[in-house]
Amino acid sequence: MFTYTIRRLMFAVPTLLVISFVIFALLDLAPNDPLGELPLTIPPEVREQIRASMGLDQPFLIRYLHWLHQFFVNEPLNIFEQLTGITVGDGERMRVLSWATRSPVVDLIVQRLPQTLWVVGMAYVFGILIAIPVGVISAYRQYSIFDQIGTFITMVGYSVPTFFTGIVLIVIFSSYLQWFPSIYDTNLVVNDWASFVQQVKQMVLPVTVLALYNASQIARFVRASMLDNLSQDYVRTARAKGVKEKVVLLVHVLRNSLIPVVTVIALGVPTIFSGAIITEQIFRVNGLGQLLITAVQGADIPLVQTLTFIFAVLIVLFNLIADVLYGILDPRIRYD
Amino acid sequence: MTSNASDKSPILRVENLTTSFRVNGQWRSVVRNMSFSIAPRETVAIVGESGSGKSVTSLSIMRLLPRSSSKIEGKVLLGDQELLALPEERMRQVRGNDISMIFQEPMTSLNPIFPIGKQIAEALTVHQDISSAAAKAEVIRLLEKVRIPNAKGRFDEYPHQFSGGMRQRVMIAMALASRPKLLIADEPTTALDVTIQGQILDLIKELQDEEGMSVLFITHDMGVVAEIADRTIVMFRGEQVESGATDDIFHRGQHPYTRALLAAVPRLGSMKDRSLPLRFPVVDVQSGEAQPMAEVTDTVAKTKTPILDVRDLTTRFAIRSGILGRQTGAVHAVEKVSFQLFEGETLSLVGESGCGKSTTGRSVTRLIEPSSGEVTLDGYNVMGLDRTTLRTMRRSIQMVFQDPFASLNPRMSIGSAVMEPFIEHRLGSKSEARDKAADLLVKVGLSPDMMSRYPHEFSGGQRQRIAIARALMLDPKVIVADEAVSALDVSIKAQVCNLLLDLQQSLNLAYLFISHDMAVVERVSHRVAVMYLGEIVEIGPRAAIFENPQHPYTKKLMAAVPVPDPSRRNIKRNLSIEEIKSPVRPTGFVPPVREYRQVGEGHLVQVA
Amino acid sequence: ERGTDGDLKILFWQAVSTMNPYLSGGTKEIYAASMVIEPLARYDEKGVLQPWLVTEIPTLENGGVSKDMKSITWKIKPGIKWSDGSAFTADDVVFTWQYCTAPDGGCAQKAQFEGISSVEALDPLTVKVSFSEPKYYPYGALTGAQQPILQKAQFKDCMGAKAPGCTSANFSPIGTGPFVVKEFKPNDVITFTANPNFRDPAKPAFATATLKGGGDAASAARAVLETGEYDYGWNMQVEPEVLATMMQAGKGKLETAFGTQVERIVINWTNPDPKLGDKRSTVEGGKHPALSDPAVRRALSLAIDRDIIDEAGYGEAGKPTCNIVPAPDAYVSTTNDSWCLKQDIDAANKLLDDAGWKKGGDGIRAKDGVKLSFLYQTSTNSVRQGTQALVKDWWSQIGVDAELRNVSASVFFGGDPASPDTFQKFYADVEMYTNNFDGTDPERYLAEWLCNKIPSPANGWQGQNIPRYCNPEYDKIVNELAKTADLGKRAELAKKANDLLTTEGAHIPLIHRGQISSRSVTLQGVKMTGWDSELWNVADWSRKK
Amino acid sequence: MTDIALTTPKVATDATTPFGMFWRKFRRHKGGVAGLIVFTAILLTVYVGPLIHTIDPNKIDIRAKNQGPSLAHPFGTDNLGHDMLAQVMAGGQISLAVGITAMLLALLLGTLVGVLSGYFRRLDGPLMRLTDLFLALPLLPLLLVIIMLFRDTLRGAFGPETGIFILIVFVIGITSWMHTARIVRGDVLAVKSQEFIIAAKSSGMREYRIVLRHILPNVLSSIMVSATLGIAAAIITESALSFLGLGFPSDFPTWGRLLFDGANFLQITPSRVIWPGLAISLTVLSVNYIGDAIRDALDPRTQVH
Ligand SMILES: Nc1ncnc2c1ncn2[C@@H]1O[C@H](COP(=O)(O)OP(=O)(O)OP(=O)(O)O)[C@@H](O)[C@H]1O
Ligand SMILES: Nc1ncnc2c1ncn2[C@@H]1O[C@H](COP(=O)(O)OP(=O)(O)OP(=O)(O)O)[C@@H](O)[C@H]1O
Ligand SMILES: [Mg+2]
Ligand SMILES: [Mg+2]
Repeated sequence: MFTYTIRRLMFAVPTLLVISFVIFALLDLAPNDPLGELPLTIPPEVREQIRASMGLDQPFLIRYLHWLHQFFVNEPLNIFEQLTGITVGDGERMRVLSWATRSPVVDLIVQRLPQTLWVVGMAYVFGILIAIPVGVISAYRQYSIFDQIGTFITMVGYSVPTFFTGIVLIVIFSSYLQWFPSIYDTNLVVNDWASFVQQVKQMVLPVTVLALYNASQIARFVRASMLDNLSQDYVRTARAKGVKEKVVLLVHVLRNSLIPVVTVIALGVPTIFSGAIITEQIFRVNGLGQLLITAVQGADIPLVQTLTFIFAVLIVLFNLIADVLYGILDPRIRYD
Repeated sequence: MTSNASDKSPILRVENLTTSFRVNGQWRSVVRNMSFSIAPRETVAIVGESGSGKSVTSLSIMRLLPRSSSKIEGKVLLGDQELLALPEERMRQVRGNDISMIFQEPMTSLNPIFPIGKQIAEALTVHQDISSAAAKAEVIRLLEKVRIPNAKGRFDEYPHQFSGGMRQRVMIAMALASRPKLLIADEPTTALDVTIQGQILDLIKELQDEEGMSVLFITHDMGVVAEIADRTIVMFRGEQVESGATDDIFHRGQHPYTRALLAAVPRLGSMKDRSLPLRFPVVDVQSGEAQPMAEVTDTVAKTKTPILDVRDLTTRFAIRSGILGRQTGAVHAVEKVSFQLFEGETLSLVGESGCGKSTTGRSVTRLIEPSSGEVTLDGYNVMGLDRTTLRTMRRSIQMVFQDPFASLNPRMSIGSAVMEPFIEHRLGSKSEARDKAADLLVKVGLSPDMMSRYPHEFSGGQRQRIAIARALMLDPKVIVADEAVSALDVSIKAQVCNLLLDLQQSLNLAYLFISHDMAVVERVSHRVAVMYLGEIVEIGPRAAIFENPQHPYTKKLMAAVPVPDPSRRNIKRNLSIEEIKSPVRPTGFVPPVREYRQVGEGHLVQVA
Repeated sequence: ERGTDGDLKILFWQAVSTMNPYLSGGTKEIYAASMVIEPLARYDEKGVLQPWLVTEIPTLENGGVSKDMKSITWKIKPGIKWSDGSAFTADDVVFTWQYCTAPDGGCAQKAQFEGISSVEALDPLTVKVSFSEPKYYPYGALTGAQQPILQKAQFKDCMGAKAPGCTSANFSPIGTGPFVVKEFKPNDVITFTANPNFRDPAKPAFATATLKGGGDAASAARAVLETGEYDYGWNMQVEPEVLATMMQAGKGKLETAFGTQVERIVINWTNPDPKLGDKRSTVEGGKHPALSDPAVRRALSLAIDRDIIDEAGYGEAGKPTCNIVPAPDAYVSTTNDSWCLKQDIDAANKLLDDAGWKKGGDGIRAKDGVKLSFLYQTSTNSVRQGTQALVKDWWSQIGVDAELRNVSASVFFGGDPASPDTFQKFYADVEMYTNNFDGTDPERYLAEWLCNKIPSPANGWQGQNIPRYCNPEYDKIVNELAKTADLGKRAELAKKANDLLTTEGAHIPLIHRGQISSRSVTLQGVKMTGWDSELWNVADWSRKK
Repeated sequence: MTDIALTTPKVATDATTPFGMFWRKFRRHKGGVAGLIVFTAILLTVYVGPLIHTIDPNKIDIRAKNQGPSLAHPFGTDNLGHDMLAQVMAGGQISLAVGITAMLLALLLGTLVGVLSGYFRRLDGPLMRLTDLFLALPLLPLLLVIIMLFRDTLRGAFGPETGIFILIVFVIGITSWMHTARIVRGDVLAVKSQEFIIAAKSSGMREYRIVLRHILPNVLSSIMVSATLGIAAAIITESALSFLGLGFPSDFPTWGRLLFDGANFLQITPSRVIWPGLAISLTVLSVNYIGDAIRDALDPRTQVH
């Protein structure tokens, strides 16, 4: 298993390099422009100068190598310096700068990470927490009323877009009932009970919207997997031993059913980091999703490139984690 | 139903047990009016064809059938408790405590993701207030009792790390954990090879002596019944047709079906003075009359060049590890195997599980790429063929696989499955294919109108015949029959063997017959090769191997075969319970050069 | 009194990416920065230039502007302090000019400093700006929200190519304004505290301010008007009835102000036929087969009912117009209003009939095999798509077919020469967008329609004469405007130029667009302006008690 | 040769056509039948409805804007005075066509990649890395590039409507096949090791026939699941595209866009969002049930009676 992991990690390096190049080429080819959002009153000559100041006048390959150097050499060195306080070289090196904000991309990402993890991550966790019992009961009582309603709700949850559920929730709970705020305060620091309550309140709506969507998908998987396992012989063995029904279901069947589900869940984790663009926008969570979409719309190539590359790393990594997890959870699987 | 052993009050009494399933909205009874009882320390066997309701009977006693789609009527008395009327919670306490069960499929009946120690311990902890340390000690004691070597070390291992026979022993340990009054063992040995089967039967007998429990033993293997049961119940199509002392049943069976069953039992040594294969007697289940057996003629064309000539065939599976996946060793699955097969001849390949029989069969057709050796088949030099010629070559040699169900695509009607090779090789039009398939289906004893059905709609024996029909579709010269009959119950086994013999008579086919069932091998083969750890240790005419085994392994194999003779019951074989040796060798291992000694005409034995 | 009204919560649905308006010319950045850094003079809600950091507006009369119109001298108010307590001097003003004009800088406001030969500090409180040519409107530089003064001490190491690297300075510039940046989260939220060194000790009334960004206009409107979570919301470009519904909650009010923005349909005078390849939509490619007919251009305009467009998409924030220079009042012409402001389908039909465009079997007019079937493109935006639908409907009534297309704004306005979808390339027959001019003087704006400003592959499609309009008479008027100092005369010429554009049909002006923002009913002191930052007088804002 | 097949299960298989068989099994699945009825009803409404309710979906009647349901406008009108019923029906035609074709394309691609990488060991690594790449690609720039490169060519070749239709189907298809590919690959790996594949090989079958006849039918059930989810995803993706200015021109209503445009009018004319929302959900739900039923009906192991 260990050598397998090492081997996969080694193959990941060339893969990621190719991915980074393709992303860069794609972004370069894309017709949107970093100056697209500036007022039309700025004349063309000035626009040309702004473009030059962003380095856009250089050839494509140079810009790519530049980015590679900044991302793989300068940024790690910078992190190293910050952590240890040791200065390497003269300490003067160009970091990856966003064109829109003119600030280091990595700092932006670090700044956005907390709210994304809180809201999108929490929604993922809640989604899973809802999905598993729903899936388990739906499978255990297949074709019962609960199962039918569960299927219906999960399908509706999947088919109604979040931009719609989000607005419905805001109209009901923020405008009409005034229970929860419709705008997420990213500056809120949780340091006492009152601020904690406030944090919970502002998370309720976005988390609900996203959790519903996540739960819909995962519940389908849990149900299918439970159905597969419920008919296995070992379930009968457990019953023949006189094991309580609850234990049979929750220990024997669920543990087995969760193996494929866990990998599905692991594969979904990178999507947390890509944020939830629409939901973040509706509730102004301003996490990584919002960062990415504004960057894409503003053609902020360094930011988009860095974000998507980190995302690619996560995808490759979690792909590997999913495979390894499978091997760990299921003792039958050996990769060597 | 009275019983001559019921002077003591019985442990279990079943009265008028009727079990029905709801199929497509209608109730259909699959077990009707079963009544029997089991006395303390008694072993009762239930025999019957596949699908006759044996497993359902046992599951009904345990109330383990799906509640929504099954209905159990009658009475099941454990002592004086009426099990069918117990509330679920009380019934749960009976299960695993008073009655334990070993299931038909040891491979799938263990939870794959829990260590076996934990699974056995669970059987203890659900019924007793016992500390986990004590439970562990008890489990290790049980594991030792079922002769799992190094029980302590294997406590935390997972089911897949055990061989089939060991898993079966784990199941037994689990069933015995709570010292039940009654053990229900549902075909615990069917899928195992003879040596392991022997070990398990010995073990059950021994434990019965020690713990004093009663056993309800379900099987379709009459040899096993003869060996283990005090009394025998015969089931036929959901009904109990006969019951009595095993001896009576074997020698004075009344019901025609009982006789049909017994007639079909192959007996080792029954071929003593024959040189040619022999058909199984066919008994009509309604009348119980045996039809006369037609003798077979000698089909072996010794004079011609062999149709299949294998020289020094070696197949190894690399074992890779390390960062770069360097090869660190290899499974020497087939090692320098040489044999010849003539037209119209049956060569049987026998040997314990994992000795390389299937691999040999597959290497010959390059379904598995051999590492070295020479194979000449019907004039083709198999090892040197390119992809296209390989496909054409495969027309000459066809396989019948170990598991007929698995070898048929579940989503393809059997008509298309049989026709497919013919069409694929463009041997004729679609309607010609249909005609030929219909013809072959008739030949193997099926009717052409079954062509639109799917594999799951057939019984095991029928599926095996479909597989044979498919193999014949291309007019092959050689058929590799890989355990083609092992999983079948006796009467169907007899049918299939007879069919193979008939086909050999009419089409002059050559068979490479792979099996671990020595009784069948004895009946159908002209010559026998014994494999051990990838090598042929002994090869020769059937009579010579069976009557004059020379190699120690051949002798051991012969000793393990159960004998369908109740009078020889309670004779222990005292088989050693050593582990199966591994054919894994490190890289750079040079296999020793083997010498063979000639014992008789064509009878060679490996000298170590 | 300063700092007694708690927190001021402002919502921008487009988030602010930097606080340095020289590095990003975006409106949202300019507005946000105006809470912190200030220009020498700025426009009030009526478009009148007001002295801000100076004692008075220099004029010819008071001698601030030299007779030859080649220099202007600003006198700084004494006693103004930066928020760090240091004194605001003429050096800072000079530095700001140097900062923006440094080579390799990519300063977004460079155009405003065009024609300036030098900026000198005559003494710590006097700055003289000299021009290389006579400048007849000399107030462009260092005034208005686009060009606030930066502190030399903070930015002196951030000149030219180094400018983007000064992240902390760009994110929290030291200013003279009422607020100081406390924390800046780019593209998310900015927190401010009151500037302790602000020149008016009673202001600002708020102790802190929060400027949150992100989301969409409708939900921003909801947060101010319906849920009352925020005090001020910028740019409520939402369908009027939606706003009206939200207002029923009684939590907020709308504020509108009109600047110089005009939503217009631009007509392509050249041929955008794809078959022309590289010559597509260029002068070399030839005239547009249908739109070169003045009758067609006029008919397209006649068919449009601007009142309905206004009602459906703009409400309070728009007025029908037929001018391309819609404000200030002195420049507004009424010449074309008579025929253009009112929809007249019959007249349009007649015009086309007379010009020989005959309806075919499919109801679409054609002449000599040329069909009146136009590709009508615009940027993606629900109001614009609504307008497109309305216009298409009206045009169909005069036998003109329109194929609608909408293009993502960042592509449409991006100007990427590789993209076929930019508004400059104009690979369509007509296109719709808004443009305006900074400040109150239209001279530079009117110069966009000069013959030599036509976009073409030669100038990288960067010209601003989008309709490819070319009229020597127009060129003459605009050149004359550049040499005229007298304000009355200037207005006269500007109107003439404006009228010519509409009459000839370089474009079809639709709506004079105002800015519309929302404020909480508890917020007072807001004076909306279309000429400067909406937050220009944020120092005067306070909470209603 | 005698046959003492005692255990031949009695099955009611007369010599019906495979389709008749399929249909009989399908009918037994209550959910599937309900789904089929609902789906047919939706199709009928969308394609036949406009013949009965003849208002042009693009007809603007600004004086009758923002109306609630009435006899003339059963679903009310929007803020420009479009008749919502006509818009929902017209939108359905596009949404359904896009949803189904884009789903089919994604399915085709996903299945192809999944089968190839599952079946041929050597292709597995490269194809799975390709899948990773597609998962990692930022969607929006990709769309912009595709549209920039192909829109005008397609518009020239097929006219504005068909051209944009092809483009959108292509864009959605090419960006949503990865999940299917992963799932199918996993299934193929499992099926591949089964004995009937070796059996097929041993009878000299060509590889592509093995894939087509033996592998594909056995991974059908996960393909069906992908298909049903795919339709929903495609309909919603299409709406996101229009929202970004990359989709159909604004005078081509689609369900997704009607829902998006109507969201702000939730409080004024709720019927404007309820109907498109309901239409999407019902379509997805009914397709899901139909998918379940087809899967069961295609599986010979389920019983008929
Ligand atoms: N859950 C079930 N639902 C419906 N029918 C069933 C079910 N379980 C078993 N059957 C049917 O009941 C009959 C008896 O099955 P059972 O498993 O008892 O056979 P068996 O005698 O144990 O055969 P084998 O030797 O093959 O194990 C068969 O026809 C089988 O198809
Ligand atoms: N694909 C493979 N990769 C690695 N090892 C294999 C492979 N196939 C078979 N082996 C190993 O080769 C040896 C011979 O296997 P084979 O299947 O030929 O046994 P067998 O004699 O047919 O046994 P059985 O009676 O259980 O079918 C076994 O040790 C097995 O584990
Ligand atoms: Mg059974
Ligand atoms: Mg084998």
